[in-house]
Amino acid sequence: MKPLAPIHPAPLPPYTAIDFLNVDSLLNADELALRQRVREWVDARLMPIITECYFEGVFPGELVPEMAALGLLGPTIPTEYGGPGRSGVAYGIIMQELERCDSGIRSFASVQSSLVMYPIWEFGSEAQKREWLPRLAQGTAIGCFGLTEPEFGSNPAGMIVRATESADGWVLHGTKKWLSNGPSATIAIVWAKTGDSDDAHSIRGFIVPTNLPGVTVHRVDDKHSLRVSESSAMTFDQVKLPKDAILPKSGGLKSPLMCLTQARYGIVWGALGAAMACFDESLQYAKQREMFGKPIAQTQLQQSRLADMVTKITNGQLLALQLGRLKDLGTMTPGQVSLAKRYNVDMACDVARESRRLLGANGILGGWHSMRHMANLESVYTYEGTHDMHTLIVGQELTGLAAYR
Amino acid sequence: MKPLAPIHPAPLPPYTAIDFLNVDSLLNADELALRQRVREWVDARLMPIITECYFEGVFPGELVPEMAALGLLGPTIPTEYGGPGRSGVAYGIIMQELERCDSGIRSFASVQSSLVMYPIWEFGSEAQKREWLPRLAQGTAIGCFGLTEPEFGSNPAGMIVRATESADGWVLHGTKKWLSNGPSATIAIVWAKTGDSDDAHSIRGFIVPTNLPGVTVHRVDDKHSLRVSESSAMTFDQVKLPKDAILPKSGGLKSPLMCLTQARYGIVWGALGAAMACFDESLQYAKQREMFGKPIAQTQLQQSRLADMVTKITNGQLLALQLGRLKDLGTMTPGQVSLAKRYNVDMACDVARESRRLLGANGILGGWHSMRHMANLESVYTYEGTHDMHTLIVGQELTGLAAYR
Amino acid sequence: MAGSAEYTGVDFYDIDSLLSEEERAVRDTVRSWVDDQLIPVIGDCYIEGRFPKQLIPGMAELGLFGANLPEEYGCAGLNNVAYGLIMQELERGDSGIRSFASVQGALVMYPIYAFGSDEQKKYWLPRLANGTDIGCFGLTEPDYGSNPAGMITTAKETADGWVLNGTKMWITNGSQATVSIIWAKTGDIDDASSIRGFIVPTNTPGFSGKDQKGKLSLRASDTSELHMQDVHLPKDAILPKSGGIKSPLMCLTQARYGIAWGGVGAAMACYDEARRYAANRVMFGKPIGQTQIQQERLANMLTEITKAQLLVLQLGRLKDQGKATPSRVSLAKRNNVNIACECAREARRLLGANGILIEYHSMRHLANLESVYTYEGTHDMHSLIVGQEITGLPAY
Amino acid sequence: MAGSAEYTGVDFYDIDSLLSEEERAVRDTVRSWVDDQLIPVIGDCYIEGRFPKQLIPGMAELGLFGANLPEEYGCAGLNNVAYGLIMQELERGDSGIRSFASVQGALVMYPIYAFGSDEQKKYWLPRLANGTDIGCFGLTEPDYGSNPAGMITTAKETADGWVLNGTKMWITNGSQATVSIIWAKTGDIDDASSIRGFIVPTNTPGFSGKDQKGKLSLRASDTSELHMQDVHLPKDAILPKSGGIKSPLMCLTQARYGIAWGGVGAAMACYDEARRYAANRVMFGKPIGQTQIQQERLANMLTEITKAQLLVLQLGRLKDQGKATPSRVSLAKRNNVNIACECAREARRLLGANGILIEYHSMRHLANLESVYTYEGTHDMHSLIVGQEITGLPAY
Repeated sequence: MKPLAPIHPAPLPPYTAIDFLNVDSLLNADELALRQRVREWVDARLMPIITECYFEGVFPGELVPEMAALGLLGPTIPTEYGGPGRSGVAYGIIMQELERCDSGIRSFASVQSSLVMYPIWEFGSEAQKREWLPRLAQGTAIGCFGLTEPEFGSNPAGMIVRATESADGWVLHGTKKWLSNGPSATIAIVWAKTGDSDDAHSIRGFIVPTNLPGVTVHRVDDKHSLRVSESSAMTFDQVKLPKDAILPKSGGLKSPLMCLTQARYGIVWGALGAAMACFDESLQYAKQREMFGKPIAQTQLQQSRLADMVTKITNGQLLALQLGRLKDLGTMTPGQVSLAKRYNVDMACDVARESRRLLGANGILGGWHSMRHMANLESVYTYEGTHDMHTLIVGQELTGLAAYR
Repeated sequence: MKPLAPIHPAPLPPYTAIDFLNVDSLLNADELALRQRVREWVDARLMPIITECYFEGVFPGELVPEMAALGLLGPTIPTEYGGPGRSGVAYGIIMQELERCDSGIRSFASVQSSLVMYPIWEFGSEAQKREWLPRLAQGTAIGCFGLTEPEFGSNPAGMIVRATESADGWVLHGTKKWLSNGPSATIAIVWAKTGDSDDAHSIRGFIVPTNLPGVTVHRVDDKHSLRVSESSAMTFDQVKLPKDAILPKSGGLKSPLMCLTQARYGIVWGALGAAMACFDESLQYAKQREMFGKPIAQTQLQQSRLADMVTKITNGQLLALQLGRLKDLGTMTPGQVSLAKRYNVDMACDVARESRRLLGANGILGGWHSMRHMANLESVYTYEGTHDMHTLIVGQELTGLAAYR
Repeated sequence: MAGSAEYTGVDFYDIDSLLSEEERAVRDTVRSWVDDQLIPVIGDCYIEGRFPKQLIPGMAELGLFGANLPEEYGCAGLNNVAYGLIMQELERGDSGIRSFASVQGALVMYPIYAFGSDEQKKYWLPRLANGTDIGCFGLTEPDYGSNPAGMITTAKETADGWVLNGTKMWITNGSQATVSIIWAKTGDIDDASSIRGFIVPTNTPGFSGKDQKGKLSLRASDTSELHMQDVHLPKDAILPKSGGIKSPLMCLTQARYGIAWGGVGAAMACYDEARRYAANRVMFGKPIGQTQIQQERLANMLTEITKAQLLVLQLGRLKDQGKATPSRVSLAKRNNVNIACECAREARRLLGANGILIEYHSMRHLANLESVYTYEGTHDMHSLIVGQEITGLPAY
Repeated sequence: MAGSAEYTGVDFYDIDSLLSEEERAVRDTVRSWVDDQLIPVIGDCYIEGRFPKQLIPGMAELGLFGANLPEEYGCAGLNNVAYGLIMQELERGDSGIRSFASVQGALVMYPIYAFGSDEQKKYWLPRLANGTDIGCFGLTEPDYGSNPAGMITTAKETADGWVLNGTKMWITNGSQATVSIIWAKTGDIDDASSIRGFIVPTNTPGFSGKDQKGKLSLRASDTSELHMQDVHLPKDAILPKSGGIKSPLMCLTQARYGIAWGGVGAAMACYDEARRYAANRVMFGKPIGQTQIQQERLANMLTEITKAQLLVLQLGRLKDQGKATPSRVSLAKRNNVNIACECAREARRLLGANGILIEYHSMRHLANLESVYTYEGTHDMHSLIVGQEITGLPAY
């Protein structure tokens, strides 16, 4: 969009994270300390530039080294592979704080951590792990994830991208869509069928350096949403890959779905951060903004808005934390992740919209954050499994019956 | 309502309590054992008769001794005063299981425990505690709570019932409304102004035996809701009370509001039980009921219903438990209780209605439980602080500004 | 405090100006009949679970049964808007009473009129119009709610007539009806095209009805199960022009049309009660009607009622032009019953604790409307009927 | 894939049959102009944040400015339904374009017509109608959004005219306007009855406008701040018949009326796009339009659009009879913008990931409608205006 004249920042007090039901009492000291560190970094480095980045549609790549230094990339990867080796809850907290600023920033970290480092960690050979995980953790390599195709969104099993085995390796051919981080990516994790076009079991993952001949990245810029995230499509024209490009332990659609489960888990926390940012903004505004001789915070209609928002956020906080504890216990199921992704993102969409509305006319200006979150969250509502798909995943878990078709 | 021909019970498997996010993993063995005991008693003794009781509008008083034996009356009262001395979470679990059957049964226990035994425990003299708490815990005495007046519902501070000090005690005069348990009550805890009619600080609590001259109980039977709960109004015509009828440590509106906070806490858990009962009923029905050659559980619209219900219930479970933990830590605030009462009851109303609708035409028959819960919950939505009042209590806590007026 | 004293309806958008003299007159006549005859007794009837039989002659006298059928058959011969206004006003009183009139008119008289022989019309329509006979409609079966084409009730042709066997469920008026319209398969059990309608006097040997007890909704209306064991009927019991599932569905379209109007009436009753209560109930020193939260409630109700009024009025005009297609009727039934459910619930809540007492009407409507939400095509089925019309694709 | 190829509007209830020949003709003319002129450029304009100035002459030629004002002043002299249909079709394209026309017609031409002298009308109305002059409306101030009576802009009378001082905010067309209607207090700062309207050429010394940058909504429309420092005006700059806050509120009622129609247009655009997409997008081997969840989405949208159409049509007929009271207009503005927001959001979601791309329209409408939800009286303010009408009690 049009570059901005100097933005008038919202004249509000510093961010105070709502915690109506004292959920912090369930976090340990390390988790609270980590959150504080990330929050301060976001306040200092991201908040001042985010609106400008959003309007101009640029990702602040210059901050990646700092993110890496803070251990925000691949937080759960063990130290021996260059990661900080943190818990699932800690990972969630990082996502929450990043998305408090912007969903696009959180998306960058989600993709790098859950969709690139995780599959290498989970399905990769020792050599692949040693080669890539440290560089990805340091941010000297950026990754992207190629699963979705133009005609296969909610139904990745139908993918038509093929990897054909050749004498000296593999030949990759086809088009992938909606790859976040694509334009800056050093490597892409690409999922392709190695067998018949209708054989989903033959789906395998490949590590594809983006500088190989035949790989073309197409930026997607005309977006109403996630404008600081670099979206792209990628075409692979008979791309020759070495034998060891394949992720040896990957096999079938299950493998990429396992990655999505990781990413969705991060979204559960991230959406919470966005909702908390919006709530804080509108609460502070409501207390300051006077109309008819009193703060609008003193009117019943605005208090109803605020009470609904804080209730939804409190629900989201308890959901995310319980899910995180289950993840760290190793009992978290995909259906549980679907329930939480579905609720927290939907909740955040509603909170952002109501917050935007409480801000009145000011709410449409870039200096305020709620409407940017509202627009971003529409993408989050749809990606990593649409709201409706998660409805049917939960429904299937409850009833034992599939209703996708 | 019209006595029933033999009821056709819903041909469904036994109750299975939904726990989608493994919230049980946060409960300890005692809590789980207690819940199991109460659940089995409810299945054995209450479920078989509840529909008949509902239609005939009678409270199953014959079961009170069993409830007492199970320790369901005044669960948090210490053993030295005849109570089981349980935790706040245990108290909540009891309310959840009772309301899984019927809100009216839970209301009976709420009133006895939170609105009668609690104020005697909190504001009573040692003599009053020794005299009444054991009998109330054993169910040999039944209590009711007189705060609301015909013209003063959400605004109890405006009450006009007066207690005038006399040479040898007090003279109580006026009318109270919406006293649950009134018709069976041995005593009423009555709140009255001892000073000027506009002096809310002069509000004190009194223990009033219902057999005193001048006390008249008026049953309220023509109800669409809570038909197994005995509602009543009570008039006090120059009732003479001894000096020691007053609760010595009570003072000001704060005292009855403290009682309401206890009752609301129980409702948070109770509503959850009602919602879980409805969800279980409609889930089982959806799996059994075939239409167009497949179970309706396999249609997208019914799976959406079920996914929405299970999400709301999971939120309610986490809210109730976190609130209970805070209560046992002694940090629970009235605003936190308001948030949870407001959400859980509203949630339960929605779950009951959607469940009723999933049941189709069968859903209006007495043999099914969802519509009875749906009707009951409309009272719960309103009593112990209407939904709107809790909106404004939470709003005031967030903004520091009162918007009642 | 029942809030219906001098009830004057709801008309925020001067919709009266779109009604003819006659339409308004019909509406006002029924409205005062409801005030005088129905409102005073409905509370007791509801609690006691009985239909106010004594009101049938009065309804007949006003010509409320099959009011949109021709005068030559003893009917009022009104247009469909006037007919709709009758349903609106009856349901303002109680959904059970409106259901009674819907069944008599749209599900019994209409099929005789549409599919019957001249003899059948000449004999039955006047007797049903003047209340001498009470009818019921036997289509739904225990296992075939949303899918009536699956019915298993059979009519076997014999030398001298027909023999019916089967069970019908959710039959309004079933226990008090003197005649019933029964739909049965005359051919193979999986041949929906063999479905035909039959006029069955309820005193025919082998025919029995049993009330469904223990309802939490529509308590002022009788709902029954009908059992038919070797019920022998004369040849002329069949509705000659009926054929296939299309015939009973045409009846349902008639009934749904009336329900769409009825929903408006129930919503109006709740809104009216809530508005009066809000103006009189004082809390914190002022009427609760002066608080923002209650004003928003009332504004939402009024908005939904106004839109629902315009919806059924346009549908009625289209019906008089023969353009009220089934999916158009589905859209209005789905919307108007749904908004009525919302208005009843919000009104009940505005009434606070008093809202659960019988002397107030909103919670009775709330309970009734749950049946209306489900019967004559559930809300979800109408979503899919409209959805199919939009997309051309079935998703049942 | 923009989904607007051969756009044919939405009319499930044969509402066309309620429109006159002329009304349909006006509607169809504007509809094809939008298809030919606006749709092809709106995406770029939106992203680049500029108003498509080049379209102004074409709009003027079609007579879209002040279309409901008399022909003697160079206007189209259409009735209010035709005027509403123009707004509907313009907003089907983009809320920013409709806003431009609303401001020119309802907020600049209308006050000159209603409160101006013959000279003012004769001079200004033709120039505004043919687009020679572009107008803006200066009422809102930074601290007086929902409460304009609190304004602090002043107009002091001098020997030879008036001196204006103050700041106005949220002024659509502000930066490109050649003339503005400024509302100011001529008496004490707390005397709302002293509010008068003034015609202020924007090139008058001391008058300056500045665009508000960085909008996330209505990006194809200019929004500005106006600053007035000792702006000297001749005696005849005042609108002689204006007086008190009532005058600007009368203008807002005109604008809100048009917005109520505009909301229908935006909702139709989103529904149309979603319906086409659902029919073409195949997932799991069949169109997503064949799934129950998407059909329910579409059925809900169609229902809300149909009701909103009937609402504004009746409101338009009432307006032509002089019966479109402010609270009736509030009800329609509140409802129609709200349902448009819902339709835009649901359509965006049905479109999946593609829905965030500029080539699709629903998310642009979604963002635009958030401004429309707030301006010309926020949704909440209209709740309280209708609430006051219902209860007779103010709760602001």
